[in-house]
Amino acid sequence: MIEPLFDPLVWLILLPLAWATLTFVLGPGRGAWPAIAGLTAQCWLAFDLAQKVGSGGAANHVVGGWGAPLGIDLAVDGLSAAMLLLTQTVALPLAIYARSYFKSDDPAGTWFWPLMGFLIAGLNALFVSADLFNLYVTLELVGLAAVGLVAAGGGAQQVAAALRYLFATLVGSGAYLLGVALIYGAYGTVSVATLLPLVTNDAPRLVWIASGLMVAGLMLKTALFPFHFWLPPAHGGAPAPVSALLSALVVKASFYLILRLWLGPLQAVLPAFAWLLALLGSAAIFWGSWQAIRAVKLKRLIAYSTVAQLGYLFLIFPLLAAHGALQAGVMQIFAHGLAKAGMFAAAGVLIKATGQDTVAGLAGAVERLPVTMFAFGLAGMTLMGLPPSSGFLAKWLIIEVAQAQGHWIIVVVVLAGGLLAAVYVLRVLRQAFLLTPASATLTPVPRMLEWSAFALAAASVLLGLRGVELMQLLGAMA
Amino acid sequence: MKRFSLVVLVLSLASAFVFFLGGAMLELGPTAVDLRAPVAAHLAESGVTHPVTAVLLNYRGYDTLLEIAVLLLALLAILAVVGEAPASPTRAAHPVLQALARLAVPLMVVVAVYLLWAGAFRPGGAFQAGALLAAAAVLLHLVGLLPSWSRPRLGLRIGLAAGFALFLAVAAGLLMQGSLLQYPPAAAGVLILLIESGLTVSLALILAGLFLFLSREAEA
Amino acid sequence: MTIAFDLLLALSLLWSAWRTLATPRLDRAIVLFIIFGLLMSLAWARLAAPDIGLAEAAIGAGLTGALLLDAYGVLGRRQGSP
Amino acid sequence: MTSHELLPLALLASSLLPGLIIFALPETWIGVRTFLNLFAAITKLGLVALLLAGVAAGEEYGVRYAVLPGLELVLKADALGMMFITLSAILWLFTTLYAIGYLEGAPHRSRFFGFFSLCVTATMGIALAANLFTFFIFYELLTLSTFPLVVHRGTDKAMKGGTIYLAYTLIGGTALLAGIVWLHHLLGHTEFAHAGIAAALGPEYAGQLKIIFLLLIAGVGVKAAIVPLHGWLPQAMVAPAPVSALLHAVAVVKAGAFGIVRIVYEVYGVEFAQSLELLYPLALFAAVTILWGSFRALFQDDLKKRLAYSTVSQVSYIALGVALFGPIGTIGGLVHLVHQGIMKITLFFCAGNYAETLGIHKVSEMDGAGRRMPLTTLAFSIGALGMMGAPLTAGAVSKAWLSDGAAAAGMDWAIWVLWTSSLLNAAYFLPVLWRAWFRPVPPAWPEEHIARRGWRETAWLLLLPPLFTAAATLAAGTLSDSEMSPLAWAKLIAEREYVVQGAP
Amino acid sequence: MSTGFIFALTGAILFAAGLAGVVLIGHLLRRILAFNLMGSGAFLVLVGLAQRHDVADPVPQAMVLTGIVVAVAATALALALVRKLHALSGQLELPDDVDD
Repeated sequence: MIEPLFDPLVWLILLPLAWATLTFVLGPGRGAWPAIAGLTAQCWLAFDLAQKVGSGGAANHVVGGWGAPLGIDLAVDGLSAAMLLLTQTVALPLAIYARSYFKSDDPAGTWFWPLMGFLIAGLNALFVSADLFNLYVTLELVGLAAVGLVAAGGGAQQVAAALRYLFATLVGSGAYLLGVALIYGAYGTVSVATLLPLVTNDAPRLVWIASGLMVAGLMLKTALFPFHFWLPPAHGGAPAPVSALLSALVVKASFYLILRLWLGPLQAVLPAFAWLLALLGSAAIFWGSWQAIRAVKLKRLIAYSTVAQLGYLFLIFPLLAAHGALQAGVMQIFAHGLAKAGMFAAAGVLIKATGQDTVAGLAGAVERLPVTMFAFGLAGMTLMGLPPSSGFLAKWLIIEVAQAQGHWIIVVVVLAGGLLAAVYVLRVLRQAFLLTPASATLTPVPRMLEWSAFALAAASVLLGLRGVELMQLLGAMA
Repeated sequence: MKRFSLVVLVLSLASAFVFFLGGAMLELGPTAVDLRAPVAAHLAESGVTHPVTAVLLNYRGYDTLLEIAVLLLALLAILAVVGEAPASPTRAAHPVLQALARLAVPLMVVVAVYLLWAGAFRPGGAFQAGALLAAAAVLLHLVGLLPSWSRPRLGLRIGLAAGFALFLAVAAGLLMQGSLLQYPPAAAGVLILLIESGLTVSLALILAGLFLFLSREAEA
Repeated sequence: MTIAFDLLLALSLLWSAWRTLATPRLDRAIVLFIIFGLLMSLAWARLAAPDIGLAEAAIGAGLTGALLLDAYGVLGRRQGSP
Repeated sequence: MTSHELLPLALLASSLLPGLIIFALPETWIGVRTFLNLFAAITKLGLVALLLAGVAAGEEYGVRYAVLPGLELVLKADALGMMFITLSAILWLFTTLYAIGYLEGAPHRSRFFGFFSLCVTATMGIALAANLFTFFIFYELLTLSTFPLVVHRGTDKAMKGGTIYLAYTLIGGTALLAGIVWLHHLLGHTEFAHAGIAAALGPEYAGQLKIIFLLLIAGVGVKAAIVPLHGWLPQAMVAPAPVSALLHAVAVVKAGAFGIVRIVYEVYGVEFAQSLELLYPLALFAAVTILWGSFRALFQDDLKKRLAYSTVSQVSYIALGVALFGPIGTIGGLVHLVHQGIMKITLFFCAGNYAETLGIHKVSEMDGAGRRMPLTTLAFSIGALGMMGAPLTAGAVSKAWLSDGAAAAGMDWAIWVLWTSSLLNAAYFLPVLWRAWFRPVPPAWPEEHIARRGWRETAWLLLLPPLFTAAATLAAGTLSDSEMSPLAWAKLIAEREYVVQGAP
Repeated sequence: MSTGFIFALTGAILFAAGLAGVVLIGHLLRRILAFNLMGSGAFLVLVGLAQRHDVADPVPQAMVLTGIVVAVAATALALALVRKLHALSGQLELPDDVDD
């Protein structure tokens, strides 16, 4: 049992809330340093927590001292500890990136820091909450922060994208809320721990409807095909650091929640939907990749790649009965989280430097921005699932589990998806390797941008050589 | 034609949904858990006598903490969207209206204070009070006695954040002797009242801000 | 008796909601929405939830309504057909 | 970490670290870069010598590292691997020298040498890999690190070649991965072992094992350019000459051939593979490739394309040797792994020299080249004769053992294949030699870059490497009975492969 | 037929209607209205279903209070975006999303 005062899982929520408020009071465009300091501390906390969970197993924090079902409990196990770890470790480099990305006069940067703070706080709170209604509040926190970040200081297209995103996320959480309402109606509680024994597979029809609503709402928030329509404009149109945060973390949050319900309170009900989700996941892989292959704009391409990569996550649901599927999913979350953050960061550099957001405009990038293109290449490696990247480990794990259960179709989908990813990543690299056109001009970019992008991409590859700890952490499940 | 069939499709889906949902609701038995008993049982330690307030600020106070964060965040997002704009000139309104407003607003303030204080033992509390104050501010704006807000100056920013900051500080401070937001029964009443008064001010400012920051580009 | 009143209230809720979405004139739609909000606070009262009733009246109907009307005032009289 | 664990890692590091440093070097630091390159190449040779001595003495060098629970990176220096390593390490030194001369004054040399070193590292990794998982990792790394070299010139033509190259290799890699995971799922591991590991599974798995074999061989067959998976090789000839030399005469295609050897001998076990009737089809594919490659080479006017098709044909000698059941064929195949490398790299060096010195790219432009560049042409002739299997050359040795192997395995048709191929080789190489030596010198060369100085027909660094490798070709042919010859080493390997199984 | 149940049912209908509205209606202000109806519907279900035996339950009531505040926050943000969009493009409906 951890001494409450020093319980990292509480401070992972309080700290970002604190610096978000502080940076808001500091005023427009200010507060990069408090944010970076806070995130550094959070990284340390997350590692500390991961160690504690790895050794001591799952832990709780009884908010208010009442205990569920009257009060709200915070719970952390291997899965949530892993998600917290990913969130902090991706957010810190992105914060450093954003600091040099937003010039002082950039309207998009005016309120970036407090918005990011609330976003991170919402994510952390979501990962540890063990109360379905409290989860709804955290979902809204994350959603509104994300929309604000997308819209900030943008033009008409960006605002339209933000609106589309807002409606999607609101309808999503609306459906989730109705589901929660029905669950409360059926059982008189929304505490995950209390519900766990109550929900059996002879549950009343209402509970099935509720589960359907909750999962559907979360699918919409996760942009699972065919609910992906809002993602490409939002992730493609936002400023690079925002796109990175959204693609790497925000969509994962709602997926995490589906996984949570699946493994937890609704485990008796949800597996009925397993193959439906896997089917949609496969469709997402093919459709997203195809759109990425056809995309004109660079960030569009990357955004569609996110749609495709999210598809892999849903392939694990039919496999979850066997050991290893969860590991595969989390490895994919990490791989994509790090790689996509790095890729969007790299794209941001390329766009700032070449002054245009098109794949065609990249000719000669390898000559002129070698570090950035190297980062892009490494991230691409992870997305293609080539060794020794973490994406490869994820691919390996999924294929192995699917094979063990004789689900060949999933093996085929995963392998095909890897090749499709290769096509759209190669589209970019191929263009970048071309000789520099004479007309091309290059605005110098701060070194910090290039290197923070590189760090994220490199991390996504290096994790492929160090998967053991993560897998052990996942061993500590509640 | 295509649109029409879409409409038909969606509406039929919706009605089917309602049909099933209603049916499923009907066949519901008694719930396994009933929170009314524990809510009542712990009312004494909760520091307030009004159950809803007890749930809102004690049992599930953590929800409320995050909810205030959402509200502050929404205002923040709005600021980020609309950016800087000059304060709109106060609207000219009929003097009679202004007189009425001058009469109404103090009244509303009084009621708000009462609601805040009453929240401890009967319907009311920070939200209603804050909303009422915000409504007062909106009213003043509509009758042209209060200009819209151009940009959040330091003082205003502090005011907007204070309630949440206070709440956060108390929540964290309580970690000293227990878990997050665990009020010692003796001090619970005072602390809750403290938080609520802080919240009332900030909620009023935020809710008013939702209107006054938006309203300002009305003329712009 | 009370059931009858509840049913009446429920129906008027549904009616105002339906009109809100269906009425061709936007300003009317907004007014109908405010009416809907007030009816909601009545419903809350019937559900023995006076706190929500107050909040709904002040926030749901009052503030939201004000925001919508103000927006309508700015966005001009462009009608959105339902 | 004991020295026995450290040495294999050092072998990788000796090219990886310099490579990474070179990436960071400014374009203009030519001296530092050159020093690093040579220092690395020589260090590696030293390490290889150490390992060779140890392995010959029966020492075990290896290291394991868990990537996931139950999934290990394993490196091990065994006789078979050392053969490939030695070949690559020696040829890397020559190629580096050659590349320094070849790229003098060209742009992006840091990038070039950086990826060049990565390729060598990947090749070493492939040779050291002690299970299919590790093999696959380095196999894909090789694919990735060669792509930038193929497209190095950045022209649209280069892009086309590079794209085709990637398309083939990535799809091949996918098949390989599928096979490996499947096998890993069945066996719980994929460690190489003499006499193979697949035999451990009961007969009920025969069907699955056949499919897996197909997937694996298809995967490595792409790099080994087995017909019909060879399409990328001629396209990839757009790469600069040193790349074509090392990668398409040695590293990439050999990685494929080497993979076939590993899979047949140490995953399935040659006898088990025979019992599953997998060797015969493999032999057939190899035979078809040998003939088809030689046949296509006849019609190539572009010199490098002709050499490329010749490679397609020659690499399958190895596959054929492997597929001939029995130690003699094995020895022939293994020894050809080395011999073909030495001979083919000679030819590519020379082709590069013609292009760099006189701007000659086509066979039809070769008239009189021998008069202008006697030494280069001499080296070229030796390599070409070797390819035909002329006496005293390395090629003769390989072909002798291969045909004996075919006879021993009772596959006489294979002998005919070999002879037909030799005739075809002669048919596409002799005209070149004839033009070079006996046709009159044209009034002007296509474009002369490097003027003649005294007897020195071209730059030192371009001239020496082909002369060395040509000499090696003759040495391997004449001194094949000596202790240190590739043949001796191949025999050692074949003994280890077969003795364990109690065969002859 | 209890009060709670009646309003729970009403809530279900409101939710469905609001959802249909959000999906079908292009005009952004109306969409916001529809979204609010949807929310109110969910709130009614939450309290009504919990009180289907007409015994007040403070827990869902507190939840709804939280929900209402969240809803108004979301509405205000949506309105801000709509006004911005209108100011920038004169549009009151979402343009087709294009990639060029």
